[in-house]
Amino acid sequence: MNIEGKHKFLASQEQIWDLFMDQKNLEKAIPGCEKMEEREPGKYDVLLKIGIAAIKGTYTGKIEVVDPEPPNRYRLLGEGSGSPGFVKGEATIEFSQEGQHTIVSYQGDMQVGGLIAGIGQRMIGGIAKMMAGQFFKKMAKELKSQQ
Amino acid sequence: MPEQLKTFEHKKRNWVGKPLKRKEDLRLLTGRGTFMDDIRLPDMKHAAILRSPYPHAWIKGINVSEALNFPGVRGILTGEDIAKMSNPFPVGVQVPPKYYCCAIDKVRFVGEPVAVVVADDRYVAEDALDLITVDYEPLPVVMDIEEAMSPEAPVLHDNIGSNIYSHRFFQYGDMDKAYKEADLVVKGKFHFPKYGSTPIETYGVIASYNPFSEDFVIYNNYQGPFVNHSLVAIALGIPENKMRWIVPTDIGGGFGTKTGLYPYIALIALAAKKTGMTVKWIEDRREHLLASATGTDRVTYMEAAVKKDGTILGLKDKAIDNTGGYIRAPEPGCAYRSTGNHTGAYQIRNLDREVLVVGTNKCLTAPNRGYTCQELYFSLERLIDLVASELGMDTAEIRFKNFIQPDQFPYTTATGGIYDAGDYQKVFQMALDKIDYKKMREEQWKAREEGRLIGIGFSTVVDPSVTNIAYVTLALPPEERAKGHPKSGSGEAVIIKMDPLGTVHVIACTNPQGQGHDTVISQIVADELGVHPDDVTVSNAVDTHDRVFSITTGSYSSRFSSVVTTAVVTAARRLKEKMLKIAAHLLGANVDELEIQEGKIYVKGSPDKSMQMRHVAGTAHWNQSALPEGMDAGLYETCLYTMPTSQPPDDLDRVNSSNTYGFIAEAIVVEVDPETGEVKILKWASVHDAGTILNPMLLEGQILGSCAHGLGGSLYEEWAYDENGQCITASFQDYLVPTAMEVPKIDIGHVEIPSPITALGSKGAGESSCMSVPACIGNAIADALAPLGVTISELPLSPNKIWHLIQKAKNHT
Amino acid sequence: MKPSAFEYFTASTVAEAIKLLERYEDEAKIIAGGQSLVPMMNFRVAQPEVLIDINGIKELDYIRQEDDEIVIGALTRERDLELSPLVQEKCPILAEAISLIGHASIRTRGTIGGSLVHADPAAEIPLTIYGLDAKMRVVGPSGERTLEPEEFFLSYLTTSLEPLEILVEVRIPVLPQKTGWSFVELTRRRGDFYIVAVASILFMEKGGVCKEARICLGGVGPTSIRAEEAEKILAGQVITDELIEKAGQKAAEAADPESDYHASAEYRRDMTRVFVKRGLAEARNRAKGG
Amino acid sequence: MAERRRITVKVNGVEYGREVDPKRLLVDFLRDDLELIGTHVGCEHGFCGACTVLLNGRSIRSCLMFAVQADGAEIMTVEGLAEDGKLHPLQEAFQEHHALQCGFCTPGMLIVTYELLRGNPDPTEEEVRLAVAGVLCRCTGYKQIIDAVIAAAPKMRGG
Repeated sequence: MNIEGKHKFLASQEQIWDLFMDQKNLEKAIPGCEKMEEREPGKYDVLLKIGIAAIKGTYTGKIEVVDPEPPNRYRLLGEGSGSPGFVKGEATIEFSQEGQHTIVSYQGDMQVGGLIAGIGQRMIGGIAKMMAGQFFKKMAKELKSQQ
Repeated sequence: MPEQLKTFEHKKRNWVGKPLKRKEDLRLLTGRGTFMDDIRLPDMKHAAILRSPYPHAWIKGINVSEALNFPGVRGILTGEDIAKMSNPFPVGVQVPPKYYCCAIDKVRFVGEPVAVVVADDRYVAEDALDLITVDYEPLPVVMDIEEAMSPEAPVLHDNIGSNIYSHRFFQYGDMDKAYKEADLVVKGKFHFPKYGSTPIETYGVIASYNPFSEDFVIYNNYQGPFVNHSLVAIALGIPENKMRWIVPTDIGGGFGTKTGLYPYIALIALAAKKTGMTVKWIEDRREHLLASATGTDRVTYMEAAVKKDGTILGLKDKAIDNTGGYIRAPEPGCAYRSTGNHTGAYQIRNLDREVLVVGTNKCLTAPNRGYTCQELYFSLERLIDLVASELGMDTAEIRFKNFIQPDQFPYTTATGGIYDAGDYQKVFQMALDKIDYKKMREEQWKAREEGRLIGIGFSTVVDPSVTNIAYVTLALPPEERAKGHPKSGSGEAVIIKMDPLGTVHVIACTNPQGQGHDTVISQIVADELGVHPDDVTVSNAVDTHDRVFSITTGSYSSRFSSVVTTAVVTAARRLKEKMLKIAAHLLGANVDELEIQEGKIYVKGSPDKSMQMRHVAGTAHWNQSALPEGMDAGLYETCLYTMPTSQPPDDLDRVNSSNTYGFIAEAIVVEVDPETGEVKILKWASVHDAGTILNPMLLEGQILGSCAHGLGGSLYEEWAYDENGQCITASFQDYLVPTAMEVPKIDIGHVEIPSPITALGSKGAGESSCMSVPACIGNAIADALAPLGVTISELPLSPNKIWHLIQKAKNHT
Repeated sequence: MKPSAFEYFTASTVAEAIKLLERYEDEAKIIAGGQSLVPMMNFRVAQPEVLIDINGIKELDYIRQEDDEIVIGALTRERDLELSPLVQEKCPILAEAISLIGHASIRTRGTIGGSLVHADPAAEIPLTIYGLDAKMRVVGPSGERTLEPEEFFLSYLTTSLEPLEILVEVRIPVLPQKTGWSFVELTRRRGDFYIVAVASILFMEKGGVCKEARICLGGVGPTSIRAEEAEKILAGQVITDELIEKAGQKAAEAADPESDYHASAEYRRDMTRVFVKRGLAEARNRAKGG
Repeated sequence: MAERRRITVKVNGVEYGREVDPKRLLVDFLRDDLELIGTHVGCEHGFCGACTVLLNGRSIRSCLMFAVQADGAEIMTVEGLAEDGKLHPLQEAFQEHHALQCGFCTPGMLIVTYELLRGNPDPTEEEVRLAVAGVLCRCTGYKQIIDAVIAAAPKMRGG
């Protein structure tokens, strides 16, 4: 399943790059992120409690930042598994300056496996998009709080 | 006429042919049926199965300790146990994959069993499943039939080395000659979807094991025993007689899905053996829609060598079936079952076939109502329409042009099928009349001028019944077959007895799922013995310890109305013969002087010399010394009837893959909404030759149900996967079984051309329109969309799919 | 599949329910009709530790008219609304839409409040009330507030209801006589979740002129969508086929669809156009008393 | 482990008092606790309708309700249709018209069509179709069921 989107931040590309490289921010912004520990540089162990309405699932997994090209792009790998099945994703995050704004765009592929995939196909795409949106909103909030 | 065609004379009958109400209904209407889940045994525990969320992965480890300590859990079974306790299931291909009843070290489709929890109740068992952790190492997946054959594709089974389970070439007649004589060659590529039977009752098993006698008792709702009683015994490494199968009187639908080997019989048996408890497992709907069985999806390349006048000289095709992560019995039957009727209703003497059976990371397969005839006829009947449009010929005319003629029966096909009887012209004409064909075409033209898309579709197909198990051996080339033991047969057994007080009792093992066998058996016996159907009790269930059965026994391939009926008639006639001998002896007359009327045996011409049949029965049981010299006491007769036409394949790979061959003419008129792609069925005529009609009400029920099932595969149902191998139709919310709102009115007609090789002239009718409807609807929609330049080569035709086809065509022009 | 274990409490008043919510917070889930929740629990995608059953709150089961509003208790069953003469007369579009939910035996249990709070993007009730100026009364520990659909629905299965709040009532203005309306939907089978649905309302004035139009789109976004640009095309106009055609095209631009197995985003967008067109034509006929 | 609850239900006119675990589905309660096995389970997610029963006079899917929620309710299952050893006219019509084959969906079919005819003694074919559409059947293609219901209507009006 393809996922893509973009978000506009009012800050310089370097600021936004740093924002996205900072584990504390990611920890706050990743939907349902309960715990995030850096195993080695750019490699994190995460515990996610993802809940939409009554649908809740706990996933343990990894997030990995690869091929960083500061301050322009990096690739994000993620995978997690839990009782509802598993999620696995890969996205390229790109940063570009537009006036005082920085555009962060992402494009990637996501897999959802197991229970949810079998019975929830009707909404998976939309909900993935919704959660990406939540992530960027929270990042914007972090940015504000730091400005 | 080939000498195997032992012919029966068919006389007028009292009860056979009447729309008798079913005996079965009284229990089913009042909630007194006995289905699998209704069986409760003392101290029964309940199993739940952990299933793989990955389509293809190594199992690196399983941790069950937390689940084992969960209150109420009685034991857990994993692949490790399975490997120790059982063998892979045998299957008739040259290099069989190692298919165990549970994944050992690798999973190959989403939903494959990985572990079994046995607990005090199903709720607890499912709680415990959540506590088992499995460490998977995901592997690349292969989902596409044709990609599965490419050398780059990930290989599912290392011991095979490729994803090809079975591969053969066949040549019948002289295709080169056909090409030389042909004016043109018309080609098509067709993709038949993966869809299933989804009976409303899912699978179920109850197993118990006695460690001292080492006996298994296994309740299940399988449509056999068929071959699978033996195959499960081999998998469990035990003699057949150490495994008693009992099938409850009622099965909540099967339609083929319950004739595929289901691994759960072995799996739950092993769970019972390991835990030492009686274990019940009832498949839930999600499990069913992930991992039960579907028909094969098939890609077919088919081409016809034709003359300008529409004569089809020959066919060449390459068909690739997909049996998913493994292959199991009765596969690779998918590729060979329809061999004898591969050229359908037409006089086609030349044929080149290539068949392949491949594996992908999808759910496994089993017969689905019409076992691969849907796949065959979707390509053959679509191709006939493509030929017609190439030649600018009417789609009805081209069929008449190529039909086998009434005076050609019995007709031996190029591939070895022996069509017993038929009049295809008459059946098809009735279908045409029912939709008022000429007028319909005029309306279609008018409608087109108004921008409305009306289409008329036909499919005229041979409806084979009573498979001859010989066809499975075609998976091996003749020289290989010669080395092994030949296979053939189609036998079904019944016992008929008359009790000491003169009531008639039939003991059958036909394992029905609602076809009304008990009612029809009593109709037949009533005619044979001159009694009332209510005086005939039929006990029909499977118990491998006390029923007479053979390897072919079961309710599949529409066997009842041809082979079981013949067994019933034969047994009843033997019983009657014995009674007449006794009566002749007691009345001091000759057998040929006697006749039976309303339960009385008379000496012709002297009505005073007579006796009640029940007195004959009484003598046979109560006064055994009065019987003729050397005659056995009592009144019991058994017949295990097999069709003489069930012979092994010959050295040219010709085989009579079925035994009776009915005929179906489907005619459907559709209107496609050009804006939404929705399909509305305006007219539907379904005309059948099922030979002598045994019970018109029951026959109509079989046809209507099969039409709805075929409609599902045409427009609604698909076992769908995403590109990563996830099954995305695991609930009835997304797997779309048609409801009463989707199934339109259907005008059913009958032409009775009796079969000479069955006792009553009846042919099979259970699989029926499921074979013809997908092709017919495909043809109708193709005809409707023809003005837009859209061609139809795949199913199901959802509005979304049709809309995209229309857009694509628009963008081309 | 069978549901996992949960603690079960019944509330017979709203206050009791809120108390229970305060005690268990997000471990708790309220069950009304349960026709969406129980399937999710049976599949074990929902495993609430505590279930608060509000079916005993009789005070929330009513349909009545107050001035020119239809006032509906959150626990009112869909079947009662569908069959209510008051709803059929004063807000027929709601009765029509509800008759298309699942099948009768689902509507027996399903409640209007449950459907709204579940916020399924392919559900009939949330879509219908978008065009009706409906108000949702919600009650929480700190009192009461009233929300309009645009405030109430946030996204897929997500509303602005606070964790301790309960929806208690829906208030819907009575539709004036001669109002044109229609509810049309595209489904695979009767009773399935729709692929696209359109609820149209045409408020008319003298001379067959449309005073104001409401066009609500379902199945083409995280929540239902008001096609406001399309509505403007019709406002103050005598509705012609040309205007309807235009409105359909405009509405399609407002759609924000996703693809799923049954329907691609492109298909959903174009079906938005088609069903707005068809829905408006039907609504116009009704307005004419046709 | 959630505490069990005492509930009382009247099923087919008979009152039952039982202790149930809150998570127990009503259909499992009927089949396993009360041993009324006429009601069947076909999907457990509310789509097939095989488990349909009447709850206080209206049809519901007993797989989408917990037994505890039925406390104090009156339930009718397929076992409640026939009275004093005589088939209900609807059951007779089902047999006359061959409206059942395997019989697995039949309990649900009988309940939804019984509900229909009680509320609407003279339904159109479309109305019958709508009611029947609430239950999935794989055997019959529905026609013979629809015929049976239409034929049963006058008999039910009569008696």
